[in-house]
Amino acid sequence: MGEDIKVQLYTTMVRIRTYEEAILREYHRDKSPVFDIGAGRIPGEMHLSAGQEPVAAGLCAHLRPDDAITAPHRPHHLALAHGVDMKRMTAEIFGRESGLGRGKGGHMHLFDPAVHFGCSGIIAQGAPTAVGAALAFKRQGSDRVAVSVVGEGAANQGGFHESLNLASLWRLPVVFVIEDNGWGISVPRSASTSVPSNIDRAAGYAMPGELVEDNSVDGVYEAAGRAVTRARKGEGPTLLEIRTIRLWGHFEGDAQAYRGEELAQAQASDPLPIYEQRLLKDGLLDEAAVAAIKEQAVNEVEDAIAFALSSAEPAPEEALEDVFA
Amino acid sequence: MGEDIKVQLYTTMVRIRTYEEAILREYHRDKSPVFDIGAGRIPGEMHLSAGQEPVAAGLCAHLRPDDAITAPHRPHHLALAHGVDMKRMTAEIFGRESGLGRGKGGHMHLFDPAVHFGCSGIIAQGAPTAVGAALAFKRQGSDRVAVSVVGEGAANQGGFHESLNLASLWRLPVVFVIEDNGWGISVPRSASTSVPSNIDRAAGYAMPGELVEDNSVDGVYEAAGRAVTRARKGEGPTLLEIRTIRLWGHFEGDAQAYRGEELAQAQASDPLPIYEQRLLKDGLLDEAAVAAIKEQAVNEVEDAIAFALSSAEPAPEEALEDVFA
Amino acid sequence: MTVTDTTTNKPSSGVRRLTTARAMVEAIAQEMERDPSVFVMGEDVGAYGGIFGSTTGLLERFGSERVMDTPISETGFIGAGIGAAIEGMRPIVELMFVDFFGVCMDQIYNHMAKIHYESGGHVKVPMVLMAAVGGGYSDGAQHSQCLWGTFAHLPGMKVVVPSNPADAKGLMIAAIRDDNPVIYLFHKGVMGLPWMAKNSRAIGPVPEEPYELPIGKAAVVREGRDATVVTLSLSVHHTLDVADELAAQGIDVEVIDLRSLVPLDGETVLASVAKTGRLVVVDEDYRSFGLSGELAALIAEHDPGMLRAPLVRVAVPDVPIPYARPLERFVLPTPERIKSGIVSVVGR
Amino acid sequence: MTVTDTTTNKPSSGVRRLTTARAMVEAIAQEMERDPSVFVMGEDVGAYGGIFGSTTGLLERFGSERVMDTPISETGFIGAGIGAAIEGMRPIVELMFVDFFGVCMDQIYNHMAKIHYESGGHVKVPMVLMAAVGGGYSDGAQHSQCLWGTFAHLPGMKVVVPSNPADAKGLMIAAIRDDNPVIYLFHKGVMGLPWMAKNSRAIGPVPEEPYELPIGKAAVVREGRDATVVTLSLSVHHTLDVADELAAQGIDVEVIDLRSLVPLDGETVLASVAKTGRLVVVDEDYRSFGLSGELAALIAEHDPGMLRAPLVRVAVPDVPIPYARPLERFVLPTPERIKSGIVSVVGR
Ligand SMILES: Cc1ncc(C[n+]2csc(CCOP(=O)(O)OP(=O)(O)O)c2C)c(N)n1
Ligand SMILES: Cc1ncc(C[n+]2csc(CCOP(=O)(O)OP(=O)(O)O)c2C)c(N)n1
Ligand SMILES: [Mg+2]
Ligand SMILES: [Mg+2]
Repeated sequence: MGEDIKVQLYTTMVRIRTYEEAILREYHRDKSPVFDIGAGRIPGEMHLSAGQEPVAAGLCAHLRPDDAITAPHRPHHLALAHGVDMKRMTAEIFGRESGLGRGKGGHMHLFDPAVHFGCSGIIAQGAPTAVGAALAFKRQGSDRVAVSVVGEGAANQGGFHESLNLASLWRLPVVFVIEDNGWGISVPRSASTSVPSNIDRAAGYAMPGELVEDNSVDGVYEAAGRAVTRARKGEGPTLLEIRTIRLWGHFEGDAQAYRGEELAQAQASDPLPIYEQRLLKDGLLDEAAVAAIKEQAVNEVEDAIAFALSSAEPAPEEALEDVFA
Repeated sequence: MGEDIKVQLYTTMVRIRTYEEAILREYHRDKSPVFDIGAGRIPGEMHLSAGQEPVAAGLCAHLRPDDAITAPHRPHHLALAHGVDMKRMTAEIFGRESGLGRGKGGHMHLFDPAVHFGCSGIIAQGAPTAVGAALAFKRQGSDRVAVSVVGEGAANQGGFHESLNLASLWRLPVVFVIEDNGWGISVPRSASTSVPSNIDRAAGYAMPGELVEDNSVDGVYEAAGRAVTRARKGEGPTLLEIRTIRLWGHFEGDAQAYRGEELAQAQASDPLPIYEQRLLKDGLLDEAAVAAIKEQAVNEVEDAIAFALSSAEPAPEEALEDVFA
Repeated sequence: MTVTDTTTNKPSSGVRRLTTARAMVEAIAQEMERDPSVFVMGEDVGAYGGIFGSTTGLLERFGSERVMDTPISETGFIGAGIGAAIEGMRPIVELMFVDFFGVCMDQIYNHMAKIHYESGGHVKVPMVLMAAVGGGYSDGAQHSQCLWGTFAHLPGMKVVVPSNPADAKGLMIAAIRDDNPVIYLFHKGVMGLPWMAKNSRAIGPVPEEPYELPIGKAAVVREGRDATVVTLSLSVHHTLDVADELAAQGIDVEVIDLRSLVPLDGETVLASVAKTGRLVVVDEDYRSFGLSGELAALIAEHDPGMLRAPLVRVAVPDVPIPYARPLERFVLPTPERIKSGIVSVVGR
Repeated sequence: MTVTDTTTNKPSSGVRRLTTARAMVEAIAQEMERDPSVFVMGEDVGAYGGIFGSTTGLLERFGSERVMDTPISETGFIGAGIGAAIEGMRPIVELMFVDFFGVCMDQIYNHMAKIHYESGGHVKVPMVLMAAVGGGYSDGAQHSQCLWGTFAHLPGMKVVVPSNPADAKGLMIAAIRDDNPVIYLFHKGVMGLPWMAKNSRAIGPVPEEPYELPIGKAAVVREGRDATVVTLSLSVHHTLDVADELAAQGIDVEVIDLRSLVPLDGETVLASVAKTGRLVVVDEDYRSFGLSGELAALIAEHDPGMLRAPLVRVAVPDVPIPYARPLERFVLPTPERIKSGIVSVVGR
């Protein structure tokens, strides 16, 4: 694993975190003193990915823009790491005409065909779509790969299992990634999953499974590299589980009373400062480089927000368009 | 395993086979020379269980009438072995007023609350119901057990996996039985299932799995005994897979062109004559006893058919009843 | 998003007022006290108290054996509810958003709703399946639907849709006691949630003792001569607001809150339309092949001449619910759309 | 249950006649020849040839890469169809019986039907989802439904329902070429299967060359003055038989075969009812909250005065489909029920 890569992974993580912090700020901006989910510049549910940056950064470093990825309801980190246009994505989140979905989708429904990115607010239901993308890639004779990312809660949804079986049976180029942040809203893994890790399920589909236990981006990078390579070589699917953390609430507004002690622990293991310290210590970065990376991220993110805010809202009647092609 | 039990298992298998042969006869009776699925005394799809008697006999020998069982679209062997009233079941299959469902259900929808038997024509969808019955039994403080039986094709349906996970998580008294007859209609196991045996999936739900490879009723009896005992003792669910054979078509009218060689092999391994020979050789039965058992079965079955035929058809307007309690 | 205590208040009059969410919880709790076979199951119904507050406080009161958090396995746990109901329990199962019905519909419509019939009436499935419905807060195409027409089209389940706290309590108790499967759909906008724009009628007087409201009886919530508006759920409140406004302009609107789609109280609708001769259906579900059509057929079968003006439908115009606020407002039955619907039906 | 060769025959006139099943297969095969991105996927579509003959012979001709048997994982493989469609393929996916929609509805209505909209039109999902519908041969409550109303209620998918061989071919080709998701529902009773009671019109002339029938145009299959019957699928044939019979009694019936529910050809219906003033809807789906309601609303919105007699609905009376023959016949729209519906609407 080269030094450049580490800086690149760090940069991606900073970019994601900077984005999520900005969206957090914009989301709550017009929602105080009283939190009203439907109010403000960004209305609706908002699932942010702070703490899960290592998954997106480590995974997407191996993907090409022509590889497909289906993300879950918590999609921003994956979208950004896979190269979704930040401006148009932000405009979508702000519900603007210039958004990826011309304001029709919203934050759970980001589609960018340029990089074959999609997501869904329905748990685990992106997995079959990734299988289908992989089927198309195989039939088309390409070496493109499809990735399905879901949470550990989602791994108990039947459609996920069907997808694992299909991908294995048809030896498709799919990488299944489970972001195990320990929670499905308020339900801890122990109350949702009958095995210690979903990797225990890989054998049930005759596919390799690999667990990354420490939410380290290097660990994700290496495991994902093996999985993507297998897929690209036509050797079939892999199941990866990454033990990660949900730094914030399930969605914004979630008081998280159910979390107790674990919340402080999670916050203490924020992967971003940990990785930053590592790279500083290893001499791959110095304070100036860190500052520059952060500044660049802030600029890009604030530009994207400015772009969104300067874009027009869709005209109401446009609601009637795009039902059929 | 006692000698009495073996004779009892044999008797159950004979009773089932006799029944299926009689239904086969009655089903085709008015469907020749031209096969019309909707014609005759017994119209509709007909999925018969010949060859799978060892599963029902070996399993149900451990069940009490207050244990619940959910069967799939191929339910007769399980219904009979679990003690469903043969007369009323037959009347249902003939669409009569005296049937279990007053003619509303038909052969895929046999419900006998007296022995907590139910079935469904939708693949794998009996599994969740069995989990729920087990949940009720546990909450009610009883030692009753619930059994879910599905085919190996059904084991690739998402709801089946959800059920395994729930039962394990909640440590419920469920026995999951997969009747692996090698075929889901025309699709062989190799084209539906990414692992050599579904038992490879048990570990994915932290439950014991046991494979009975030879379609022997003794093997089923012993494995099922262990599973039912575990469940009854509150030690949680078990997954059993029985390699069995489908002697006839998927449903009646299926020409089975897709089966090729395998069909003759299957017919050569009919479990009934094999077991009969064994018991004769071991001296547990003699020819007279065999004849008596068969005669009794024939009498019971023909009585049931006579009962059905002598029962009235439901009045048409009864179609409007029983939607709501 | 926890319902706080500010949602209960006793105004000086002494009448106790609850939010719809609290009224539902009270109904469930009273039935759980009365009948040990009643239990609750669903995603985040325990410590979280239900994403929309429908089970808040129940875990603390009844423990985790009777208030069970589930994995995200709707086919599994709704099926488990059916199995438990068959074996003597009375489960209340929550499907968090009705929009998720697609991952578990087989259990709902092929099993929950049909087993009683297929068994010739010998097996009962006494179960409540509750789910949140509705939009208006930019939750997008997969979290904003009503879909009651979908359930009402398929036989074997009752479909109950309360609009206010008192109805919510009485209908919940009736649903729990009913020997049939009941789909109970509560609109997020009538729950009185502290974190969502509140409707003024989302909090209201609720009797303390348990009581049943018969399933299948619509309520004439406002009498009027000039036009009948048949509606349900959150739209009842928008319609009442609009009716007040129009009264000032001399338009006298009768408003019917259906309260259930199955059974459908056709008599109450017909009696009203016989009087007014004009019908507006306000329906937050998709427009076509749904409630508004069924009401049109009810009238056309009875006497097409009853309608002295063309039917007006104020519904979601057969598009997925869009995210951006101006788009979503355009497709929802807002007060503005209801108003212009009524104005056009009375022809003034 | 294999379709045999007796189902193709060239009568002396030289016009080639096919069963509906063969017409569908021919359409699929011609499109597969033309466009390498078209492929077929589903349970038993390969060696078996489709339980209802909708894919017979395709495996032999195109191989197992383009005619794929699947596990019994409808969510998985329908979702895979969606993913493949997004990535440039044109899948034809078979759901064996429409009755199974409940195990995969989320993929159908929340994904297949909504992705184009959510993406602001940037992502296309050109896919055909075909399924067998209908009863009449005692297959019970879970294998006899039509359910087209369920799909038509939910936005984003076209819903096509052919009634005869020539339409089946033209609509299939149009569906495959359509850039939108199309639900294609074929009634078992119109397929011309050798093992099921045959309808005389299940075999008919079909042009050999590929052709498209525009989706959304109803056909007036019989002109008449006294009453309009709007129907689709197998019921078209029953209705035509009844119409012939009634003609002898001096009742002149106009029969409309809708051919698709989405888009719904309201113009053709309105034009006919404007002429006859009487409407019977014959619908093998459940009666309430479905097609018959939608047609009633169409008229009531346009001009309620068009109907000179009450609407008559001949549909499944909101009960699950029972198994026993007398029960099933009682709930299906049989010729007898259609006849008495028409007689009552014309008031003779
Ligand atoms: C089928 C379905 N069921 C339930 C939900 C509601 N829901 C949204 S997110 C969520 C928890 C998901 O947990 P997990 O998969 O672990 O992802 P995380 O939120 O932790 O990233 C639930 C239950 C849904 N969106 N879809
Ligand atoms: C959800 C669903 N999909 C498809 C079917 C159609 N179908 C009925 S039986 C069957 C094959 C079942 O195979 P298996 O589970 O192995 O049971 P077997 O018939 O071999 O006993 C199929 C595909 C169905 N009934 N339900
Ligand atoms: Mg999680
Ligand atoms: Mg099988």
